[in-house]
Amino acid sequence: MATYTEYPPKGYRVRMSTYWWLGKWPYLKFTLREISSVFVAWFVIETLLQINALIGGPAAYTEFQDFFRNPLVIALNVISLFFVVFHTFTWFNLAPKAMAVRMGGKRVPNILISGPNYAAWVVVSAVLAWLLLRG
Amino acid sequence: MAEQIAVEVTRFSPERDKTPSIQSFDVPLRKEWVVLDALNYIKDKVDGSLSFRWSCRMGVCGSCGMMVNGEPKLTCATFLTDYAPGPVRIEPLKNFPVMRDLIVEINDFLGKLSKVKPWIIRQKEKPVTEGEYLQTPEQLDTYKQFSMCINCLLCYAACPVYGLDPMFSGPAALALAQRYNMDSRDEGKEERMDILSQHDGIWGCTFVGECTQVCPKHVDPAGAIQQYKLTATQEWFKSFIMPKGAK
Amino acid sequence: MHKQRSNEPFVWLLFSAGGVVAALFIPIQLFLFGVAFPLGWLNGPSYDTVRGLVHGPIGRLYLLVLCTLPLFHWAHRFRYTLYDGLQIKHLNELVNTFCYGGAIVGTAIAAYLIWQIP
Amino acid sequence: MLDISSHDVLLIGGGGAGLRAAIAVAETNPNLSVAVISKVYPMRSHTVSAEGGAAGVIGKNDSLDEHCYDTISGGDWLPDQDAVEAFVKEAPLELMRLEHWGCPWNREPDGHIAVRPFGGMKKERTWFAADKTGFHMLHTLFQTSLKYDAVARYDEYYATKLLMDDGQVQGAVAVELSSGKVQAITAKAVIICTGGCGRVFPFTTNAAIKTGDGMALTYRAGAPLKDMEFIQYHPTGLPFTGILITEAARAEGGYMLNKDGYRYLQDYNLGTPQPTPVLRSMELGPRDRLSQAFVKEFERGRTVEGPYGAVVHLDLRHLGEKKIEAKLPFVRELCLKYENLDPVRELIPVRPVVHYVMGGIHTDLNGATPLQGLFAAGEAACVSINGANRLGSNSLTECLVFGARAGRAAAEFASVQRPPGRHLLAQAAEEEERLQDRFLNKSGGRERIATLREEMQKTMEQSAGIYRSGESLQHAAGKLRELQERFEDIGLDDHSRAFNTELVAALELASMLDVAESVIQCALQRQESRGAHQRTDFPARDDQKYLAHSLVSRQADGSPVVSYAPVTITRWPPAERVYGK
Ligand SMILES: Cc1cc2nc3c(=O)[nH]c(=O)nc-3n(C[C@H](O)[C@H](O)[C@H](O)COP(=O)(O)OP(=O)(O)OC[C@H]3O[C@@H](n4cnc5c(N)ncnc54)[C@H](O)[C@@H]3O)c2cc1C
Ligand code: SF4
Ligand code: F3S
Ligand code: FES
Repeated sequence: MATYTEYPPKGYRVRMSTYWWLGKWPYLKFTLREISSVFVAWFVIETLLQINALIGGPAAYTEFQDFFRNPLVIALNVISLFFVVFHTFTWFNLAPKAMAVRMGGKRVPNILISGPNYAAWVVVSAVLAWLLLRG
Repeated sequence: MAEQIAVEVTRFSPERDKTPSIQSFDVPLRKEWVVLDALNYIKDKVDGSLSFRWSCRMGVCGSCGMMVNGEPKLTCATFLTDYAPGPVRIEPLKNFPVMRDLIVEINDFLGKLSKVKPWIIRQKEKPVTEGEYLQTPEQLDTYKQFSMCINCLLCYAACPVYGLDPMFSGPAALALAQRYNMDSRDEGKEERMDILSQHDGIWGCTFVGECTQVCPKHVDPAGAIQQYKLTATQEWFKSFIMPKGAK
Repeated sequence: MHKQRSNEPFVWLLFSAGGVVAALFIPIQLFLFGVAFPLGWLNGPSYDTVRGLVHGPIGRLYLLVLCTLPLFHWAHRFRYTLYDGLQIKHLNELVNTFCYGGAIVGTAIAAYLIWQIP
Repeated sequence: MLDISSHDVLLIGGGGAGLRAAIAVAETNPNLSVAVISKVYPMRSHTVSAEGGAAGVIGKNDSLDEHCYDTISGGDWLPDQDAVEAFVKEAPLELMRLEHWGCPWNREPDGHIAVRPFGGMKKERTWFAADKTGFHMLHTLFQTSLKYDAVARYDEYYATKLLMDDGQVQGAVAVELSSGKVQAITAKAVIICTGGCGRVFPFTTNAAIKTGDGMALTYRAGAPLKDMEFIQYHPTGLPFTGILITEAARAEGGYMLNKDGYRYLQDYNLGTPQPTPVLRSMELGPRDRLSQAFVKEFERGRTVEGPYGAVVHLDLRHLGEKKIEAKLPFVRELCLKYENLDPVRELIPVRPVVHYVMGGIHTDLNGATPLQGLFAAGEAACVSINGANRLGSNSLTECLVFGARAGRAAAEFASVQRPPGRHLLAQAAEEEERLQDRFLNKSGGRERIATLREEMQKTMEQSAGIYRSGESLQHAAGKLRELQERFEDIGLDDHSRAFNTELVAALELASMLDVAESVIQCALQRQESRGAHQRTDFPARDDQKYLAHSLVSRQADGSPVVSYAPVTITRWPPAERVYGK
């Protein structure tokens, strides 16, 4: 065990700036990634509102569509879309880091983990789009 | 006269100064010089009181980490010409208390390192006369990357979570814990888990990922920590399924 | 037994699961409902189509997953964003209550609404 | 400002030898308190730079006797053969112990330890962890040492003096660098593991901390240094930086080429070139012979003129990228980083570079010095197993074997000693005053540390390089005396206490000057050529007069005096060194 004394004059500690996340692009990117969760939550709220309208019957549902046509809401949703897609990309790109999959004694290259994720994304999106656009 | 480059270094003496200041020196700009050569030039020729740590000057002892133009770098492996025409700014590693000029206090890290038990833990030691614990190259490969850490602490300087919360165990200590966890000879995962799955351990990390970006030895602490989160989660559920007496 | 081990693994798992759900399912739906349909680029589904999709057990389950897991994803991330961005780790309890509490309330609302779908 | 603390065993130095010794003490007698002083954090010690590997017999077709023979003939019959036998016997056990502690040794596909060939070794017996062997060994030792509560560390403390009581060593005075506080650390036994002194020369693979402090401390305390004239040049250093390209590069099959692309070693009695490496032949000859061949090539005008003097080439291209990545990744990393070239496709320029000191503090087989209570191990010590030329990969193992031996011996010694007296404090106070008067509080000194250091290094390179002569050594002796005098007039820019690295530089310079003088005196007195000591005026080995260890002691006036002690010969009578046959 180290025997350190309190003797040396205490070092000078620099406090982190409140705006540290603006200091460097990677930090900003990280912060944007984290902020994307707010837009995820916003989507959930929208969905809940929509379900609520659905419960109200066809008239209420049609009326509710006006909410989506409000320019402010459209603007907000465009921004949300940007963040949510950003979330998807960062999520899939980071997935291989968290999973060290080994096969035949070698670590599976990153692309083999993120690749299927992207493929799944495309398939899921296509199926959902097909379901909603059928008629 | 040879080309020059302005090198701005942090000066701080706890005996004299309240806050650090910046001092600029003109240093010859030589093709083969690393930033550390510039600092040694200043110390030898201009101002012998400039203080900084270094030793191996081949990127393996881990003592010469500093901020170079805001990025954590090994100064013995960072070329001066990359910053021409200058000025280039050399500061002490971020997120640590500054003790003197470019020297920071790192005992905090050593404490954290000891805490994660970075040594092989065995239920029963086998006598050396009985030979080695067999370990295939594949088994070696699972932890080798995490064993490459030179304790240079660049990752701590890059990690905002550590900057905000000095209690956080931090990337290198956690990566080294994972190094032993993954070692086929080790039987200490349980013991370490109790320490690592505290709030200050792996869960403090929000996967900023900069630790991995700045690591000069490609240790990938960010990966080590996320992988550990996965294991810890599995263990947590296991302890629910087989609560009593489960190993 | 393990003493003093935190419940982080549990919330982390919810966070991760929510992250996967959000990454896979949300972009296309947000694009269609939030942008493409309102702007008239594409024709949105009718009330009956939508109801047809979600009134069965699979549809309801899908909606439940779609709403709850991403909420926990948000709760976990937002909690750390508040810690780091605003440097308010000392308000730990308050932040936790707000975030995870919010997600739990959201889950209850979602369950209730989904139950009500005709 | 003076502080005192006390322990049972004190280690000065936290490198491979120091940490091994510390653990040995803790394991020998868990009741003993052990302290480790190190001027850098232990895991920064120079052991961290060692690349190639550590020797220990493990292969089925190998034998202890062969390792003994290689070591003894490699050392030109100067090693003590009883020491070599003990060393070779314990080597595999120590390396195995490190395996049990977690060292990531390279493995065979079946999980057993893998070994590689090395210079001067007839069999493959060098254990390795890629080409970062020292790094992995040191970190394994350091991390393992954290396990022992009995081990107290004084990180970033600089030892300046040994505490003596009636001819017995009882601790040391050290400066806590962070604060400048002077501390007396008393102990019943002291082990010096401060490493080598390569920094006495200008062009060296050695880290900044290798300034021979422990040798100087001992020498000043009155114990002799042994065989100091034997300084090893490693044949393959990168020009300008002096960064080492490990011998493993040649062991894996690299060629040494002169300016005509010719494998010139065949002209120096080192065998005939084969496409794949042959043990104890050509590129796998011993370091002294390879470095000497370089000088001869230079004299014949067959080296390549580079911006930093003459070089030859190390050619790894035929090994292919896959092998280089698997076995020599660090070599590639260093070349890319510092020379901006890729050894997969390009030739590496190299030249001989000061690498290791065979000599050191005179000890017996258990690391005991002639001073009661003082032990030494590692590169700082001379047991001796290296004789006139160390074989690559013997010294990491030496740190383990003799570190452990010294640790056990010191633990036993300490167990039966009475605790040191409080009056040692007076000596510490005296030392504190000296540091203040001579350096910290002194004003008006006219000499700069860097100037004296550069002059010393130049002198050493010119007169005690690969080839020496009586004339050049005589000149160096005079020059060093002059530098010693000028050192009295040294002036510091830095008078503060907290982390005064300039004070450290001054103290290190003082150590180096003492060590340099001892090297020159030993070299001057030894009128023969043996191993790494090549006199142009006495080109032959002279077993009649010089089959003996030089012992250099400090006289009252500070000047060195040399005497001789016999070499222990057990089973291998002196013979001619033959390579390539
Ligand atoms: C580049 C390079 C590559 C090498 N490769 C190999 C190899 O492949 N195989 C091999 O067998 N050998 C190799 N060697 C040699 C080997 O590495 C060294 O001989 C060995 O590591 C020395 O270890 P040590 O414990 O004696 O000293 P070091 O590791 O040098 O440790 C010295 C310790 O003493 C401390 N210290 C010094 N002075 C003081 C003081 N005044 N106060 C307090 N503390 C002090 C230091 O802080 C340090 O902790 C290599 C050497 C070099 C330079
Ligand atoms: S993980 Fe990398 S950056 Fe961090 S201390 Fe280790 S080597 Fe340095
Ligand atoms: S930068 Fe910090 S937050 Fe985690 S991924 Fe690295 S430790
Ligand atoms: S000086 Fe050793 S890592 Fe830079």
